[in-house]
Amino acid sequence: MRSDILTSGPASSISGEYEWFFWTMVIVCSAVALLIAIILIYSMIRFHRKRDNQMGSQRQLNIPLEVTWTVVPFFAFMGMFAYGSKLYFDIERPPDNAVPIYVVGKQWMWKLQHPDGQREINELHVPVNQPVKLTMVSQDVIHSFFVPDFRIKQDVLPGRYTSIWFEATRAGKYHLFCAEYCGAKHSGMIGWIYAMEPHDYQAWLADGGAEGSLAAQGEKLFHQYACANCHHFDDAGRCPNLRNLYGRPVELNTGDTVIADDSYIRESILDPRAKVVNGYQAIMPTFQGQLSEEQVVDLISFIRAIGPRTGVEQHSNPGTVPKEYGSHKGIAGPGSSGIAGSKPETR
Amino acid sequence: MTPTVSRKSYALTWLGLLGLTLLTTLLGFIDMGPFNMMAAVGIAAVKAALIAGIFMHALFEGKLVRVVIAAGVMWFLIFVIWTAGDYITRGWLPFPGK
Amino acid sequence: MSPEIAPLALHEQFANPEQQRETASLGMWIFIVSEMMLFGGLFVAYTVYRMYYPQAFTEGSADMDIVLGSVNTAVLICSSFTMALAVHSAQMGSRKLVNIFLLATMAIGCVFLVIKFTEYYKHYLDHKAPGVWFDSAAANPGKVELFFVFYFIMTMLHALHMFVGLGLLTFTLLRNLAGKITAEYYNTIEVTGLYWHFIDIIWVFLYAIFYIPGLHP
Amino acid sequence: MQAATSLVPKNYLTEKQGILSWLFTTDHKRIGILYTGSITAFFFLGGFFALLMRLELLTPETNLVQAETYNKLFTMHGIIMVWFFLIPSIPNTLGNFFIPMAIGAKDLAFPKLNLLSWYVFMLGAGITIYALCRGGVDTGWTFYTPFSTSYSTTYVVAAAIGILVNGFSSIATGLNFIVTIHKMRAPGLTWFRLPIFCWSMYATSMILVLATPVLAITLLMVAVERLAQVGIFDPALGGDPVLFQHMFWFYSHPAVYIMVLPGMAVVSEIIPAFSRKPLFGYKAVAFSSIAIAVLGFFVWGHHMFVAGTSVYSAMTFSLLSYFIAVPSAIKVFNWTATVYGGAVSWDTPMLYAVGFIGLFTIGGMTGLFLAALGLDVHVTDTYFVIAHFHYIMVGGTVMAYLGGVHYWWPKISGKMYPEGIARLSAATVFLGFNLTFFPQFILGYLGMPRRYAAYPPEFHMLNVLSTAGASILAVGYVMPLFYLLWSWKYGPAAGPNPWRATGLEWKTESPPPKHNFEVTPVVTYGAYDYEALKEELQLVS
Repeated sequence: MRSDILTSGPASSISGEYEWFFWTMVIVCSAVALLIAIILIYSMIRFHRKRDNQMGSQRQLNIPLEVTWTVVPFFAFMGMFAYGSKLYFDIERPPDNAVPIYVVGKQWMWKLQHPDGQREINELHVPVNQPVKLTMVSQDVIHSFFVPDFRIKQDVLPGRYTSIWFEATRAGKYHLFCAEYCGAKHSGMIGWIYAMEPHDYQAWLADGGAEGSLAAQGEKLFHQYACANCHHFDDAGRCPNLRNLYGRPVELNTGDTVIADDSYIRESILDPRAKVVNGYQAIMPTFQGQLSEEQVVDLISFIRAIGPRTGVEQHSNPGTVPKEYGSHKGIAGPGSSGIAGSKPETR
Repeated sequence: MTPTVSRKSYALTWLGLLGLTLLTTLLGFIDMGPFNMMAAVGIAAVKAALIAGIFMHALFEGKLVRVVIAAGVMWFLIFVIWTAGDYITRGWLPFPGK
Repeated sequence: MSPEIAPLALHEQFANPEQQRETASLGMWIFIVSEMMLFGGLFVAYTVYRMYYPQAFTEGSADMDIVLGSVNTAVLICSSFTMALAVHSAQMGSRKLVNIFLLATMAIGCVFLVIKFTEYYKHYLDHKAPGVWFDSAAANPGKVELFFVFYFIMTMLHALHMFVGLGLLTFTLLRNLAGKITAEYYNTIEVTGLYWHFIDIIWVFLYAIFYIPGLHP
Repeated sequence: MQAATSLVPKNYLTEKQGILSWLFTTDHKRIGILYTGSITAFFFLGGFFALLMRLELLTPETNLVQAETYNKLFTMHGIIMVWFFLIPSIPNTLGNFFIPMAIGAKDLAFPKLNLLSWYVFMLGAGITIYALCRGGVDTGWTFYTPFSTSYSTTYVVAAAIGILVNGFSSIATGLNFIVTIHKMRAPGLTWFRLPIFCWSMYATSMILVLATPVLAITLLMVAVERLAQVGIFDPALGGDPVLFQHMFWFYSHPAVYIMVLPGMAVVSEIIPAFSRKPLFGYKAVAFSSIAIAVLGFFVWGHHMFVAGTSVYSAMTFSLLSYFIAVPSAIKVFNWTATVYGGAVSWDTPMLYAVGFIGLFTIGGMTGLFLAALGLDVHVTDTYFVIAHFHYIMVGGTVMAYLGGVHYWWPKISGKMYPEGIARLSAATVFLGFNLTFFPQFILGYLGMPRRYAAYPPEFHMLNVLSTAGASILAVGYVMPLFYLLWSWKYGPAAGPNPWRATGLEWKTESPPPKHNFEVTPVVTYGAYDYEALKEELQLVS
């Protein structure tokens, strides 16, 4: 990782763009800093005091000069802001064909789950040139998923999903760090990301001891926790029909419409009364404390699997529906990032 | 030392404050949706202005004191607007979880 | 120097009494602004959680006793009124009236605190005090408890300021009895008045955000 | 005894003797010295923790101290340096001492409140030292929840209360300065004749009064959450940890301006004095101090770009963070323009001031990296951020503090410090500082996260360099302690105005009498008007 970033090219799709911006800023800022240093040192030497009672020139105001070194930096900074925001959009916006991987951060280890069942601790094997979207949640304190080579970092919050994506462009073994202080073994909560050529990846997949995809796990839980009793797969039952739900807008009893994405489903499992579907009673009990984060992820994968055949996963904005101000993004507990999780029943 | 405010204006302000308290309470019983909170806080702000202006002589102090009071109110508003602004604008742009 | 014409207590660093009076009231106003930001932090947290859990906060507010709340607000407004009259009497120079109004302000302030603590006790009795004592039949107890957490923190901080205010009032009363407060030099009572009125302003907002939301269904 | 006192000159030091005269003084000069003593002790305590951390980081493994102890080290280093050294360092020492003298007043507006501020500071310090002795805190000086409220098993409540109490001492000082600068200026001293030292101290006091209460209430909520087991910030009980970050950084970003503005204040005094030239663009520098204080309250979100806040709010905070970079740039350009064309002396204060400009420029420019949304994602929470804020705090404020102490030492003690060794210590500090913190920029770019007790072996060499630098820096900091105290006793007497500077404080004797001026001066000239004072200072243009 040390010097090869400059020699063998960027490791992820956005780190190339990142390097350009970073080094341009370094050059521009060093030039200005050097200019100031030169003027300072030159003045210290050239205008060194000869006599003890010597006085300097008394020029103390030059309005045009003041205006220039106010306006010029301002526009330079606006340029930095604009390009910084553009780069941020590229870093934060996952492409639609990204493979969904679920990450659960726990005090001092990372648990990663592939859609087709592989569960890894502190390691992630991904194919090269394939965008990967990580949906992350923490079981205890705030962690932060940080892969320096891919130039990505995202805090992992307890209580709601946050997500980040990357596309490895160069095979290799890259550091994974926890970047938000999380306790005694914060410096031990590290791991590796293996970006592998497709054939290596297939070899790894073959011997990966996956005991059935996440969706299969989810289906087992769906029956084990008696979700099936209420959620029949027809519109007759007392509970909303979950087939073809994933990624679709859902009408709430407050009149707002939210997208049924990961966060909405997780919140509806752990805190059902936060968002009640229009036309249904709020009778679903909370599963907070009974389901672990991994089990919630399995259930979500199951609901995703019985979702629309197209499988196009929409994010928290409906995109198609024109975005009037606040009309359908309920301020109270917005779907994509409301505060989920209420007090466990057993006090 | 002539008193800055006459006893009569104090009495009027006192009655005004009691009246506004009654008004807030009565308005509270009517369900106006989001306007309830706005009305309650709005009337409270009017009462606060009355107390500060008359009881605390803010209207009769120098310009400096009024700037200090305005700064206090503005800084609280900065804090509320930027913090609540973060929560309101979540989900507006197509970034999951942001 | 008989106590009647108390020596003009002009501290050595001031040039004239007018400068000293302005300095004292400016100093207290700046302290009041810092107190506004202190309570401001709590109001911001309350606003954010109210945006997140409107039903839970309305449910919590419905458990509040509106009668005691509004009576308490009226009580505090009356104590503000008597405080204003006390400052007015100091400006007029009638020390006896100042004593009467100061005692009235303190008495009404104590009435407020008594009502306040009966409310706390009532909440404690029906398990609404947050923490270990809290359990509520509400659908989402965690968030209703959050309402009561803010209610207790903000009103107890306000009550603490009331106690400090009562201390200040006692100090002012003693100075008045000692003849230190005259028509020319009445900084002490003016500064105490500013502080006491500010506590009333804070309660006005607390009343608006805690008692009013729960009134309508 | 009577005969002896008539020989000893009457000044604020010899006015009254004995420990009680110091513990119950209301003289702003003595309270300034009391504060100097307290914060110097805390500076070396915090510095000791920093040295232990750098020694631990000498090797990739945790072999000097365990990870838990390392966490407590960086937490206590942070808490002590931020609240018990940096924030009080220039306002409560040099500010207390020189604001009344610079505006020609006898004392601050509320002398008793000033003494109360020192006692409240010591009370807060006592409570925090109690927390330290009972095992220290391991939450980081940022106290992020839910770790600090539900998972940390250390004395978080004691530390939170200690800092809360310390906060009230800051509010008292801020309040005192604002009222003093408004109400107690000498006749003829209009706002635009005030030295920039007072402008920047005024801006600092605005932040002190407006931001510190929010810290107090946030830490109070953390303490309540720990004691009463309620879920204000803990998501398992319905709270939101990101709200804590909003409330904490609403205070803590203005707090970093509380720390750097006084540094700018001192530099704006030293540069004109040692260039024998009025400060270039006086109004621009004055208003940029106020602009920094006001804009400082709009930018706190740039600490939370990856914390999960909305993209809109992140962009707003990034834009406003760039707005606040403009006044800092204006100041740096104006200082440089002041040095150009002056009669520049290379005395120690000037070395520290020029060092400040250089290091503050690097610190400020790396801030531009952190304000850019895209760049921040990679470099936040890494050693890049550590280097950024140490360049501004240590490279900026501490150098300005040392510069200020040397600049006003003749006025405080009446004695001159030894110039030769002072320049040597300034050079050592400059060299040691750069060797400590510049490698950390590279470490941050390469991705070494902050607060790591152990790190991958490829970061080893840069950490060794940084530790080497830290030891040199330590030597550089210890030297002034010795030669300044030595000069207090044995240094040559310094006249009222050894630097021939233009401030009002140089018009009275060194050390000054109790009420600063025999007769309150009348000001008829501008802030750094050498032309008007040419004869008085026997200067030849």
